[in-house]
Amino acid sequence: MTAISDSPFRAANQYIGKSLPRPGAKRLLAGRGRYTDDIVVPRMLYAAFWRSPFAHARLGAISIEAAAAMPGVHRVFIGADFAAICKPWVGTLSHFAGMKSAPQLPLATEKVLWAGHPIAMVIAETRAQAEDALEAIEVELDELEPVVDIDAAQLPDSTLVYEEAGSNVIFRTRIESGSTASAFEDAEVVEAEFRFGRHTAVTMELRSILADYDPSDGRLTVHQSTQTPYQFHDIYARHFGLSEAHVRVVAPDVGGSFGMKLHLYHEDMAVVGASILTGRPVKFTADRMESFLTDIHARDHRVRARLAISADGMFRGIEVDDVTGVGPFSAYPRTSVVEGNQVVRLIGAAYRLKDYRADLTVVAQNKTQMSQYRAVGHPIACAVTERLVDLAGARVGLDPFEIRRRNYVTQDMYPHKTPSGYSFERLSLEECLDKLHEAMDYEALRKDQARLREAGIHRGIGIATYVEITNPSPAFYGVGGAHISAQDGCVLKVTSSGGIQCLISLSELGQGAEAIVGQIVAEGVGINPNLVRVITGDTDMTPVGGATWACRGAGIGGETALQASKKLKGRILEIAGAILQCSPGKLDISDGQILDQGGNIRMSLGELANLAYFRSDLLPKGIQPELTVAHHYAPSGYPFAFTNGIHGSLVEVDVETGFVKILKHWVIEDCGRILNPLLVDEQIRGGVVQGLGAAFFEECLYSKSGQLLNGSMADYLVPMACEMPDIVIGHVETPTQDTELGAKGCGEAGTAAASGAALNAVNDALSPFKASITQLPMTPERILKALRVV
Amino acid sequence: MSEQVSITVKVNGSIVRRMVEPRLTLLDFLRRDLGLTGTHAGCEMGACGACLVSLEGRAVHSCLMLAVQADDLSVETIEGLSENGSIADLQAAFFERNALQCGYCTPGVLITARDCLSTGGVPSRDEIRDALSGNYCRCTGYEAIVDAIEVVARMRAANAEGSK
Amino acid sequence: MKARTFSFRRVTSVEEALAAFASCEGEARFLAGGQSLLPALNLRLDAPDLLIDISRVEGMRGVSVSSSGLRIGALTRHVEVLRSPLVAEHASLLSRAAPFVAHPAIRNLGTIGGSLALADPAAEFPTCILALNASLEIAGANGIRTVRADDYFRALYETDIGPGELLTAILIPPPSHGQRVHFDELARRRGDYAIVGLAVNAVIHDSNVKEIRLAFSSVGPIPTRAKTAEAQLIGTFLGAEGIASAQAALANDLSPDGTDEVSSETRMHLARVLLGRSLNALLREDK
Amino acid sequence: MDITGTYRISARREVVWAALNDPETLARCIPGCKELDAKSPEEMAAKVALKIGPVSATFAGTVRFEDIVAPAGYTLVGQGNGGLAGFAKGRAVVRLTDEGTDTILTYDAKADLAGKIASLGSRLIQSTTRKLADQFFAKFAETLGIASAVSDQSETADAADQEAHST
Repeated sequence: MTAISDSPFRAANQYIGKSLPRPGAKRLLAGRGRYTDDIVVPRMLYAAFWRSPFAHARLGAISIEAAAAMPGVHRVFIGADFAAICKPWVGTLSHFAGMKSAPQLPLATEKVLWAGHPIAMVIAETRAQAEDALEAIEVELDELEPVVDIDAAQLPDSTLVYEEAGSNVIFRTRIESGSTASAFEDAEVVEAEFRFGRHTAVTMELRSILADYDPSDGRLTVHQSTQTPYQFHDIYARHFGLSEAHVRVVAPDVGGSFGMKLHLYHEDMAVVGASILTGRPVKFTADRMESFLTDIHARDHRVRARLAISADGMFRGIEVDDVTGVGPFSAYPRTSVVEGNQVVRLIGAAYRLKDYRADLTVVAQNKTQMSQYRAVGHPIACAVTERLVDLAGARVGLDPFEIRRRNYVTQDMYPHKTPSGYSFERLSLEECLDKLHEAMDYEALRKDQARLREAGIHRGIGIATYVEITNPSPAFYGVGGAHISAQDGCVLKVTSSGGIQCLISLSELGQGAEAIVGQIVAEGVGINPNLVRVITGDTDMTPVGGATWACRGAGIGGETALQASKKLKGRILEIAGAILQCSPGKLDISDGQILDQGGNIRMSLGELANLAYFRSDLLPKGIQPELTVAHHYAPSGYPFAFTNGIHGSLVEVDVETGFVKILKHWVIEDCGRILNPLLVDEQIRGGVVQGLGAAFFEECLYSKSGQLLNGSMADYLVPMACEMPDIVIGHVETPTQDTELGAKGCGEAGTAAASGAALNAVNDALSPFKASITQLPMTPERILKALRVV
Repeated sequence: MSEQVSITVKVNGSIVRRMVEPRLTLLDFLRRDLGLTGTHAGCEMGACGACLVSLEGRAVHSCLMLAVQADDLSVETIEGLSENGSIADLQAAFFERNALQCGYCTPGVLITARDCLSTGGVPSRDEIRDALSGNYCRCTGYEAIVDAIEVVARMRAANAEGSK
Repeated sequence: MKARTFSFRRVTSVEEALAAFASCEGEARFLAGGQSLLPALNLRLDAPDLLIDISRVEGMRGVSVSSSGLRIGALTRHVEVLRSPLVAEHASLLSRAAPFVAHPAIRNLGTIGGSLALADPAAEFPTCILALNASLEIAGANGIRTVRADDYFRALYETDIGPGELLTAILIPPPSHGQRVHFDELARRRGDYAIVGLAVNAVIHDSNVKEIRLAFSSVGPIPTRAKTAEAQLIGTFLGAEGIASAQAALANDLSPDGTDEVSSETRMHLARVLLGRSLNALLREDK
Repeated sequence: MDITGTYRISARREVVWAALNDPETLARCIPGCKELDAKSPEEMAAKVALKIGPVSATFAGTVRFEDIVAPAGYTLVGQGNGGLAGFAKGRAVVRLTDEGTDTILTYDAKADLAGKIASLGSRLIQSTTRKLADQFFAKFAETLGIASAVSDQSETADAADQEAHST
């Protein structure tokens, strides 16, 4: 099956589904990437920030005179400077009823809300001089009791992070379907309390922004390491009162993003504001400590959950209570509520279940803001569900594969609606399960495990099913009032020699968006991919669109490119038909040649473009030399696409030290139509490793006074080459029927279930000791505690 | 106290003379003063490997070295190694295997890979992973990088065998 | 993250280095490999007035051997320790420990002298020189003196090196007949600060422990010898029983600090496990 | 986590108590103390330069006496601003009891850091606190004539402190 099923020459032009390397990668391999911090413009100044050392304090006098007089210093700004030109932002959306969040300005004005909150900003000739000047700034801070613990934060006498809210609970919701009370009556019940550590994205490229406001014509140009240029285009225009026509946002090469670079940060607004106020280009690149203190953190949940089962292992109901700490305010413009919302909506989603109840409590704290990061909510929902499933299997004596098989939503049930309200077009749960069983050689693994246990070697095998939300429609953010586009736009131009220029609203973050779009356009038009130039990440050039997040690039952006390319092909054939005096329906394009039905080359695309652009006098009457088309596409069928799959994990637990060696990891995934297997596999692998980081290493540790204790790459442990396993990947393809392309997206599937599978694997290894662990990351100490060794 | 110091460094085969502040790191000297932006800042404390360059033929963190310390020494960056063709096989293997995504760590990873293979022979996958122990990559999951380096090691070994 | 300004001076002899330090009116620091100093400077957690670059001082680099043992110049880089055939032959404990020191690129610039002068409680080489009963050669205004490793480590990041003095070499006594060494550590990831590390230097004949020195890292403010455990082991047959009593004896020797990720109790437990494993490894090698 | 210690001092309790309230004595004993000027009977302005391994920073702040019960003890509260390095706070509950003509001094100290040093220094916070507390009280006891450190400095770690907050 191919996207262009109507072309007899499709075999010659089939690029969708091929493992083609990314054209842009050669540049990066030669050290010729161009990231935001690499960009230098004339008269550019550098910014550095004076940040609060305290988590919660009232702001007193700020003394900046000495700093302003330091060598190289151009200006020193404080909160009031920007308050005058910047409209505050509030991270709430109307579809999260009752949600509250403190309005934010670029620099703190009355209170500081977390350790790292910027208070003053120095603009100087060099970053070093700006940092020199920071040392001359004096700030009076009157410490307030910090809100740190999620339970203490909810007590009636707790200090309030945002006084006007009247409570530290900024959002609460309940989902209820059927009657869990009756489901739990007389049932077998398995339950657990889970804790999920705070993580942060740790992109290799640090956050960086270069704002250049030209007072002579009132134009603002921003180069920014972001995944969503149009979103920032909108924000800068609205909050600084600029006409959108005068704002340009460019995302050059982006060195990793993972959801972290689509949130608005105080420093972004301060840099734009500083450029407006000084009329000079201003650059800020976070250093690594600043990144740990200010990049969004993620996860941070305590979930209590229980599952009711019948004696034959059939699931009857689930009850969930998720409390999540999100930092001092809700992130903008997506809100910090979405993570928890997805947790409570995705728990149990793969299973037949009618009776479901879930409570979500979102709590403000004096910590770094918490919001969307790769696989938003999924790893939590997956780990909770899949741990309960294993516990249920153990309770009724069913193998992990068998209990899942018995309870999965089955092929005859689609379209299927979950008790939390999600609609599944079609999943491939059982097929993935079977494939994983085979890929792991499960029976052999179990035999090995038993044999090695005799020798005192404790291996564990764990599996975890995921269902992943992708390709969000406006139902995700738009309905709540967010200026976050659910559609994408694509403009295709034939160039004068017969190549194609593709301008698309997606953004390239290294995942290969430009590569797959190039493949789609090449196949859609019938031209070699080397002749397609894909351009992304510049609001002065590309059409408006949502860009890259929530695995939407392939599904929405890809479909947009496909339809645009069909439109362009139609246009080309229309002109060719007029020139060749035959019906366009009897012509086709293959490898850049226009062919007739017999396969004879009638003319090349280059010749056609040459005629159109340089010798339009030779075109038949009434034919305009128009070889540019635009197309926009927004999902209008299911509100979301859902992918699914299953992970397997094999670990070895050293029960004396609590250290875990990850021996191997498997993923069977179904992302719908696979556009480029090479890229899909590497997206999955990278995602798995971030999930394994969550399982074993990554955690933002805070002191009781709200200080981040491991704010460096030496102390916050990201998975490295030595600790990570080889990862086996298999595929099932269930294309969505909502689009012609059928792709659903694959960027988050690796992260969604890796930690859940690892959690089950470690617990499997610990089972002979009657020990269990329900806290991530599973550090040596936590494993030793579970084993009651310490 | 911040007098400028004159240094002479051989960078990618060319002699470069500059006046620098003593506090300027080799990383900032390469990026800012020489425009060699292929070398990246990641942590400025020697943890991530994004800033690796080759000093007198050995990988070092350019963030943990002052430009003044490189006086009279020879430095090669990703730009120089690309242009002289010495890592062309590694670059090709990384390209084919898609052993990079965002590309930010990639120059540093290539410098490590070059050192790892400099002694000849075919290292085991564990040895390759060990050599990479100081290189963060947040995108790939490392397996593709190990694959690509392994392929080049085998290819070079086969070529060496063939030329005997 | 950019350093504060400072002056820089490169010296080519020990005398010149000492004189530069003495004549500095503010704070001066010696710069060797810089792999710990540079992060502190970049973070502005240290801000000296003068850096004295000693990395090109003649005679402070390289490994030599004589009847009195092995001499390792303080400026010898970790990678050179790792690859030196002389070190492998005469102080193989260091060769075994060197791969655990950070990552390859750090080992290419970092020096053994720098590691010993900083004396980070989690570092590898300090435990090794303690286990090896090495001496340290320190140059100062009054000439050269040597201090035994046992007397060298004073307190957290504090050694016997006085202000204006310079560590110039490490002197390691010749290996005894029947010497057995072992190095191991438990770190979350390859190259991370160890939760606990152990250097063992023993003389064993027919499984009988004649001499043994056990030096732990990360269990206190300085590299720590487990003297009660050593005493337990000396003169005994190295077997399961002896190992167990040595492990029990650690309670008298170590009182590790807790941190946010590893409690004191866990660290103590892991020290016992590491001791057991290391002694068993010696036992296996002896057979 | 608290750091505790006990010293037997060969001096009468009143003498020890007077020394504990004497800024000059305190200035001699506080590690790295550059300045200590009395602002009131209970509060002094202080400047302290600390070098601990790779970290070297000067803290400007105050030293204060709280919960004074003469001559049985008080709480010594110090806090200092280390500029870009961050903020350091420490408090030590000091108790004096008679034993014959000697005085037994016990202390129970803890530290809290904020800013950069908090984010980078957690690996060694406890060792550092122990070192500074030990240096201070050892020097103090020595000034007055130490008889002996009664026991090794030890820690009492409450479980809640050990487990960093992860929620």
